[in-house]
Amino acid sequence: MNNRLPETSGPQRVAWRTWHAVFKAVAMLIALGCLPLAAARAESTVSTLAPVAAVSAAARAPAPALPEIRFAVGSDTPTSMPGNLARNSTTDTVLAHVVESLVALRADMSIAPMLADSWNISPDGKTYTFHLRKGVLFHNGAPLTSADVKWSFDYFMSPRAGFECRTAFNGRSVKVLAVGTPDPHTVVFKLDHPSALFLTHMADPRCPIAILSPSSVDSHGAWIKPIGTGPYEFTEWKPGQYVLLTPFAKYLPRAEPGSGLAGAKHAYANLRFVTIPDAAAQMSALMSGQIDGMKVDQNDLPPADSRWTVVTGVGADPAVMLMQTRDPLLSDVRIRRAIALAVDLPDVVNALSNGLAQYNPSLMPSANRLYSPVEATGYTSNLAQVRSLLAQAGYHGQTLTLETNRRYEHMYSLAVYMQALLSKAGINVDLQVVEWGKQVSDFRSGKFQLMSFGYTARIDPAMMYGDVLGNKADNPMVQWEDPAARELLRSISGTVDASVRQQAFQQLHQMMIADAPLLVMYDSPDLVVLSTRVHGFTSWPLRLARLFNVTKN
Amino acid sequence: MNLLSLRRLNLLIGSVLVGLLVACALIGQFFTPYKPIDVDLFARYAAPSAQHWFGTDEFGRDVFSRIVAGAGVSMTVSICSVLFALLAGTVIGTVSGFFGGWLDRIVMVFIDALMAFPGLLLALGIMVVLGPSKWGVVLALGLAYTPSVTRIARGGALTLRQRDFVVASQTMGNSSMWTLCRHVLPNSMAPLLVFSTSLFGSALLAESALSFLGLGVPPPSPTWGGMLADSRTAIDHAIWLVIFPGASISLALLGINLFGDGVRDLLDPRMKGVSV
Amino acid sequence: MLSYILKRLAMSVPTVLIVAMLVFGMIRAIPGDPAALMLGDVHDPVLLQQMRHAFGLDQSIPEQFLLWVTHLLHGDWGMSVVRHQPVLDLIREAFPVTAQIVLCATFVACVIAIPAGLFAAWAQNRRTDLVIVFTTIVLVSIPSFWGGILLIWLFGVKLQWLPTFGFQSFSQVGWSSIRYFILPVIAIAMSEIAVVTRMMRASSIEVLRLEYIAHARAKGLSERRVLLRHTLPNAFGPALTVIGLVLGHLLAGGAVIETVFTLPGMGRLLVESIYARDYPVVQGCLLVIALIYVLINLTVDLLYPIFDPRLKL
Amino acid sequence: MNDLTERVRVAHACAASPLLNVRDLSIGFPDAQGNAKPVVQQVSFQLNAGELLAVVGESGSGKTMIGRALLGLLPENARILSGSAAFDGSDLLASSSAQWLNTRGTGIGMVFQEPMVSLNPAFRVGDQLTEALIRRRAVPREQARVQAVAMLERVRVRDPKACMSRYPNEFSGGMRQRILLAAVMLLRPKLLIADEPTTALDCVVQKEVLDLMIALTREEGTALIFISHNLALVAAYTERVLVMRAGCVVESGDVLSVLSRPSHDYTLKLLEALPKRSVAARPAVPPAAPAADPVLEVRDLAIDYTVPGTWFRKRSFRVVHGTSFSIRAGETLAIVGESGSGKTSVTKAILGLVQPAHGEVLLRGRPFLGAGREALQAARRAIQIVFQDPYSSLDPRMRVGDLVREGLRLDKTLDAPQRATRVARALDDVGLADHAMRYIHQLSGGQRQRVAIARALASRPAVIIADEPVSALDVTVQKQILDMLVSLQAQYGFACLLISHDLGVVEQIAHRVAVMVRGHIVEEGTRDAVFDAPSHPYTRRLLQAVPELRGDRVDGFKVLTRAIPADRDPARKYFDPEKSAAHTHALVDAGSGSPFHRVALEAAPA
Repeated sequence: MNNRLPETSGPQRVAWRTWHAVFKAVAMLIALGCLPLAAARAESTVSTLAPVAAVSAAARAPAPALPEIRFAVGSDTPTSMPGNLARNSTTDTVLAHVVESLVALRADMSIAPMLADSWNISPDGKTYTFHLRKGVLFHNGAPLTSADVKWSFDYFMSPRAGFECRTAFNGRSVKVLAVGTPDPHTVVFKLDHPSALFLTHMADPRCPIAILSPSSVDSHGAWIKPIGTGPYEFTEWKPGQYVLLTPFAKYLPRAEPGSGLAGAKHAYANLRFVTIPDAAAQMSALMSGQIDGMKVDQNDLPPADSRWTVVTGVGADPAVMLMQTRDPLLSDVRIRRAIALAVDLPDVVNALSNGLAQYNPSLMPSANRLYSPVEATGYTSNLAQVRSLLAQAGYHGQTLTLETNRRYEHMYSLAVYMQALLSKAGINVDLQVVEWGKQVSDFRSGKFQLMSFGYTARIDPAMMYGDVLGNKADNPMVQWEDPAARELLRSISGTVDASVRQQAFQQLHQMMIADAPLLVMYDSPDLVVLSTRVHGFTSWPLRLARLFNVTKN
Repeated sequence: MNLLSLRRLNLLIGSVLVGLLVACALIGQFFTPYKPIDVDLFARYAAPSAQHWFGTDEFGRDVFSRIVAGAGVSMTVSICSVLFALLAGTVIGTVSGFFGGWLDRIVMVFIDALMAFPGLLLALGIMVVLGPSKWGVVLALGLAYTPSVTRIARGGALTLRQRDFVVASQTMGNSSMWTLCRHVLPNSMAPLLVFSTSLFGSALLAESALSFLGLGVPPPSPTWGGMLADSRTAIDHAIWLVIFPGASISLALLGINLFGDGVRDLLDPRMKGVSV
Repeated sequence: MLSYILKRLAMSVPTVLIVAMLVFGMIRAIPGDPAALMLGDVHDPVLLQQMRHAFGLDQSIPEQFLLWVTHLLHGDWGMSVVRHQPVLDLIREAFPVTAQIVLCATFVACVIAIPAGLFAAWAQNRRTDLVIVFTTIVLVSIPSFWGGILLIWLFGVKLQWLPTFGFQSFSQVGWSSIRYFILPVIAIAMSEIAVVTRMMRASSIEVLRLEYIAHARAKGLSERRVLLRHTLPNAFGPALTVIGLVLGHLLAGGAVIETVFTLPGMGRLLVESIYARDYPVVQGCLLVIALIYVLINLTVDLLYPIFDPRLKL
Repeated sequence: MNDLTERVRVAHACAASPLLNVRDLSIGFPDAQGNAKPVVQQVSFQLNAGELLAVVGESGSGKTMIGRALLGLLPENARILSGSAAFDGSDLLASSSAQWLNTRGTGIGMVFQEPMVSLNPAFRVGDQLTEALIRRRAVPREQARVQAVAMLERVRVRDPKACMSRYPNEFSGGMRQRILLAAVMLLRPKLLIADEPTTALDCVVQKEVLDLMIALTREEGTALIFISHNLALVAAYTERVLVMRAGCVVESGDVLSVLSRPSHDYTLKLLEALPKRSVAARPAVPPAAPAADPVLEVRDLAIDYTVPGTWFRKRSFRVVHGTSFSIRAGETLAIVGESGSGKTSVTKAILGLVQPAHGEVLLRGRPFLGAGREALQAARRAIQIVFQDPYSSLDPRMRVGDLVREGLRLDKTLDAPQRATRVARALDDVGLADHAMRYIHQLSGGQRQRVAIARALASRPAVIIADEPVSALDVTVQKQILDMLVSLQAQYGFACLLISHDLGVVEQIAHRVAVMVRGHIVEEGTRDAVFDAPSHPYTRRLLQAVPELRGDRVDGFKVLTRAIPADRDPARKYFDPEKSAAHTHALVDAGSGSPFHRVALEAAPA
């Protein structure tokens, strides 16, 4: 009989009554709790996903017979002007459907006719005469004439327009002296010296010399919107949400079959490029059928499913392991060759890309038409030779640091494999994972020993070799300082003949394999996930999703 | 099961877990079945088996060895950052609380600013400026926790300043600095020690969170947070990569919290009444 | 009351200013700038210079700071360097996501934690109290991001009840957006419940020892009334401070939780813009976080006298 | 009103059986090994309706436990070991929680000691008053408010209507106890237990509250159990008394007989320990020559306190107005005043802890406050202070020997061995010779105060300031400390400035007395002059408030209120600090014949 505070039996009954009341309140509150709060935020316009209601409403209004293909892009295009300073990959993708240049790139990255049926180059290689196609109309119905070509070129060359690749045409690569228009259907470009890359630069998807109608700008010369000659019109642009392209009825597709950005381009559906910043959000949108396609990289491939397929293709962005040739240890070519021979590279590439990519030791993408078996010959691991090379070089276990980042998973995976396997082969390597911003600044200043890196695609091998070859004193970003190789590259800067260029590239490749300034691993594959309702989509190396010639049932 | 033995049970479980953690941290890496960074191309994503008790990860590395090795890294990072924060916070807090005046106001404004400053940017800034290293994380976490320690030390100093024995020491002619060191600091240690056990737990958590965002102790040295972050992509086909690192973090935290609670009850005068 | 608020805001100006300067200096101290990052491996010094000029990076840091502050005062938060959208739009999109999740989680946590803490204190040192104390210790020990991943695995992957990706706000898909709420709210609420319960239990034990509780009991009031009418208001003060702290921390964007649940909230926006060296966005986010911190502290201090009239404003 | 008469009639009807009959009550706490250590042993007593019983004993005697047991509010781990308590026909100790709910409040009410926390700070006074009425007596809300206002008027609370809507923290200690009393009495309990209701109040306020409590219980016919440690105070108010020591009842009976012929020697010890003026023991004037120049002199000292005002301006208001006094070696000046009268601020100013607004303090004729660090350090060694709270004034981390030695650290004239002997000597002086290695949490309150005094003595100061030195101690311990202080002063001849609100202590050891009200000294003079012939109205009210204990072991003790002679010159306009705006006053000879006796009169406007 103790009457402690309070009675033991009493409190239990009291306790349950209290708990009972509280739980009743809790259950009711949870159900309502979040909603009023969420409702209070109702006005928030989280536009990560184009509002379903709004989309269907817009589609219903003009009630065209055409279906609509919705493609997800990571970030919205900051500008509607091709090749502008502020451009990003979405700009290139969208405008590739709207504007055309005189020439265009095929899938094997060769140059094909587009607005110019044919062109001839003067013997000294300094004059290009283009013969324009007949009957081509701008989106505003005006016919294409040589005056429009001259106007477009002059507009892009004016500093006010902010054209990113202006330097390619006013001196760094080649200088255009004059643009002549002898008659409405011929245009003549005069260059200061012959350049094999003039046409390539003109067709570069990053900053094409797009042929635009002067009505693309207002009276003061300020940019309005692109009035081009492409299969699609630039219909509607809601910044941060989507870009809507509708087919240009009076478009005249070319006769040749479609290849890359060249050939016949048919517009079978409306195109809506929807901005969804978050990769996982894109995936959930695809799963729920709100989008029809998206780009994906090799590390987060979605599980196989009947609702979508993964279209894979060879890429053109070489994944490499750089070696700082000015580093005291790595300046010795024997050490570099030992590193190249220490690891079974094809095996690593296969593990890294889950079998989606092949080992490609050359800076030239395997998809390029000049690619030959010579380019395909790389290094085959040979541990005995590695030991002898290391002995000759007097290597006694010093540690090399291999820099990588976590932002791009494939670079990180490459680094982890190389570090482990090199250490196994007797070359001590330490992994140093830094933040992507710092790795870029280290790359641009050359402050590293080994680095797992990836170059963005260059449309012509000469451009890639141009960026890799050079003198480190005045440009720390170059990797290979062989004067002979630079002289060989400069020798073909003027020649247009494919066989001469191929022969030069083969020689360059063999010199690079011998000097081993860097190890090229593979071209990271181009992967696009598409819903099964979409047909006719093909992959190509330059990572621009081409949605013409594509139907949706 | 009356109260006393239950409270002691908490302390017992706590010290066992903390003991295990410390053992792993100190001597663990010498007894792991595999070297933590050994890559095995042919045993990728292997399920837990006799060979690999906790299975292997994306690169075929043994998860169990990495957890044992990871304990060392996580422990050193947490202990050092807590000590850093304890040292800096106590000195700044006690001095500014005791002397007050404009010094106190300035310190408080900075403390407020640091509290409003997300630890994230601090961590990234330090990590990148100093280069990725354990000590970068220690400095980042230390700085992130200094404000809260300073606040508690300052609070302690403020209340102690009014206590008669501090006033008596001043009226005896002792200098303020002597009074501070001889009387104020020893008496404000107890609450700080109790707070640091809870701080230790959150430091372990923060280190895991940082390496989760790729800012923590850089790979390849294994940390639990890093392993958990990597495991996210393997949810549907290698769940053991998620379970084991997460479980080890939770068990370590559970140990530290139980141990911390036990220590606090010992130090708490009110508990003395119940003579634990 | 108003003068108190104005005084508090005036006092918090130096704090926000210091945060702004710290942020401004630190983000620029980190190697790599947006222009170089956007160019990546392309070597074009002329273009680099053009870009740096366009982003205003070629001026000295103090000049840039003054420029930024003057623009700020005119309400112009600047343009995102990478996304070319006004910073204010980005924040206005990201903040509601974080706010919805965090406020729901805090609400749920309080609704559960406060009665639990109160009851644990009341039934101190008896079976139910020890059960509550042990569960809170276990909950506090489970990292919220591990809890999040396990939730995704259980409900998302295995049972397929809830979506594991993406986030659709209430305004977009109406009530079905609850599906995206449940998992993150549970993950955040788990650790919050533990913290608030422990604090509530400690302060309730403190209050239950005071004489006015004995006095209330001496008046013959029922235990429930003593608990709800006399103990709760006085014990809620300290718990309110803790809730304020936790709320401030989470509203600053639990970057980790948002990464786990791929929520496009403030945390993710901050982390990604730090990685992309998107200076204006980073500065904008951190300014908002500092303001949140100040506002929450102010609200907590304003609410406090309701529970403790001794503190006159 | 008929309800009242009816209740009194019922009370007398059952006079045969007592209202409360406690039989062999024992209460114990489990120690570490789990067996119960008794705190209350075999206590029995009876109480009839409307009767007033006092339970007296020192701290730790178990008196509070009895009160709490009767209401079922024992602490968590306390156990009722045996005994029963019949109240109103049923056994209290066996009641279920439901039975407890209906006896508490309406059957037995309780008033507690600490006024600051006895009312819920988060609720308006009105709500707390009417809460019990509405929930227990189901009185409609409006009528409950009317009854509450009526009760507030009866307990003489100023402006009861406004008071209903204000919060407890806006009231003084005395006012809160009145409100608490009103709250309990509103339920008209049959028995009221008052557990040291006025210990924390000043003596003037204490008298008002006690008078009020007794009057209310008489009117309502409520029985009262008055638990206290102050025998003199209790004797003046109750009819029967129970003296307790270490859990047992050593003596019980009606007050007059217990006082005049105490049967148990503990009661005798208790009575003798109460401070009283024994003319022989303390000469009115100190042995040192009266004309010697004063050791410590305070001239026109004024102190301001600043309070943070709105925005960034600070509001400051004067706490101590121009005060002057001086103390000679071997002499004890006592400053008497209620809490908040500024007496502690004076000591802070003397020690240089607070910057005085104006005025100066001289040690042996030389000012030291503004005279640089060395002068201040030297002065601080010559003036030592003993604080009120023994638990807070000593560093818990240090041993007793180190505590005393710390005082000598800066005294360059002594080398190490001399310091050691000085410390041993000081500890021996206070009777703690063998406690040097102990920590203070191992000592009792009285022993800690001795350590504080030893620390003060060690550096042979010229002046010792004793700020309420014994008010935190039990009566018997108080006596030992005061006697020790007197003998040490005679031995070392230091001047002593005593700060106290307890007139008994002042009467026992002070040579001269200064009465302070709101920062002004209103009366000053030798102890005998001020105690025998008080002239300022405030001093007179102060003396009447404290019942005086007279008599001795031989012919028994009597407690009576002091006989105050009529005011000789009622025409004089005495200076009243509350009302006077001018704050100027002049200390004029009080005309009571003693040379130093002066009183403050309204000064002629300058």
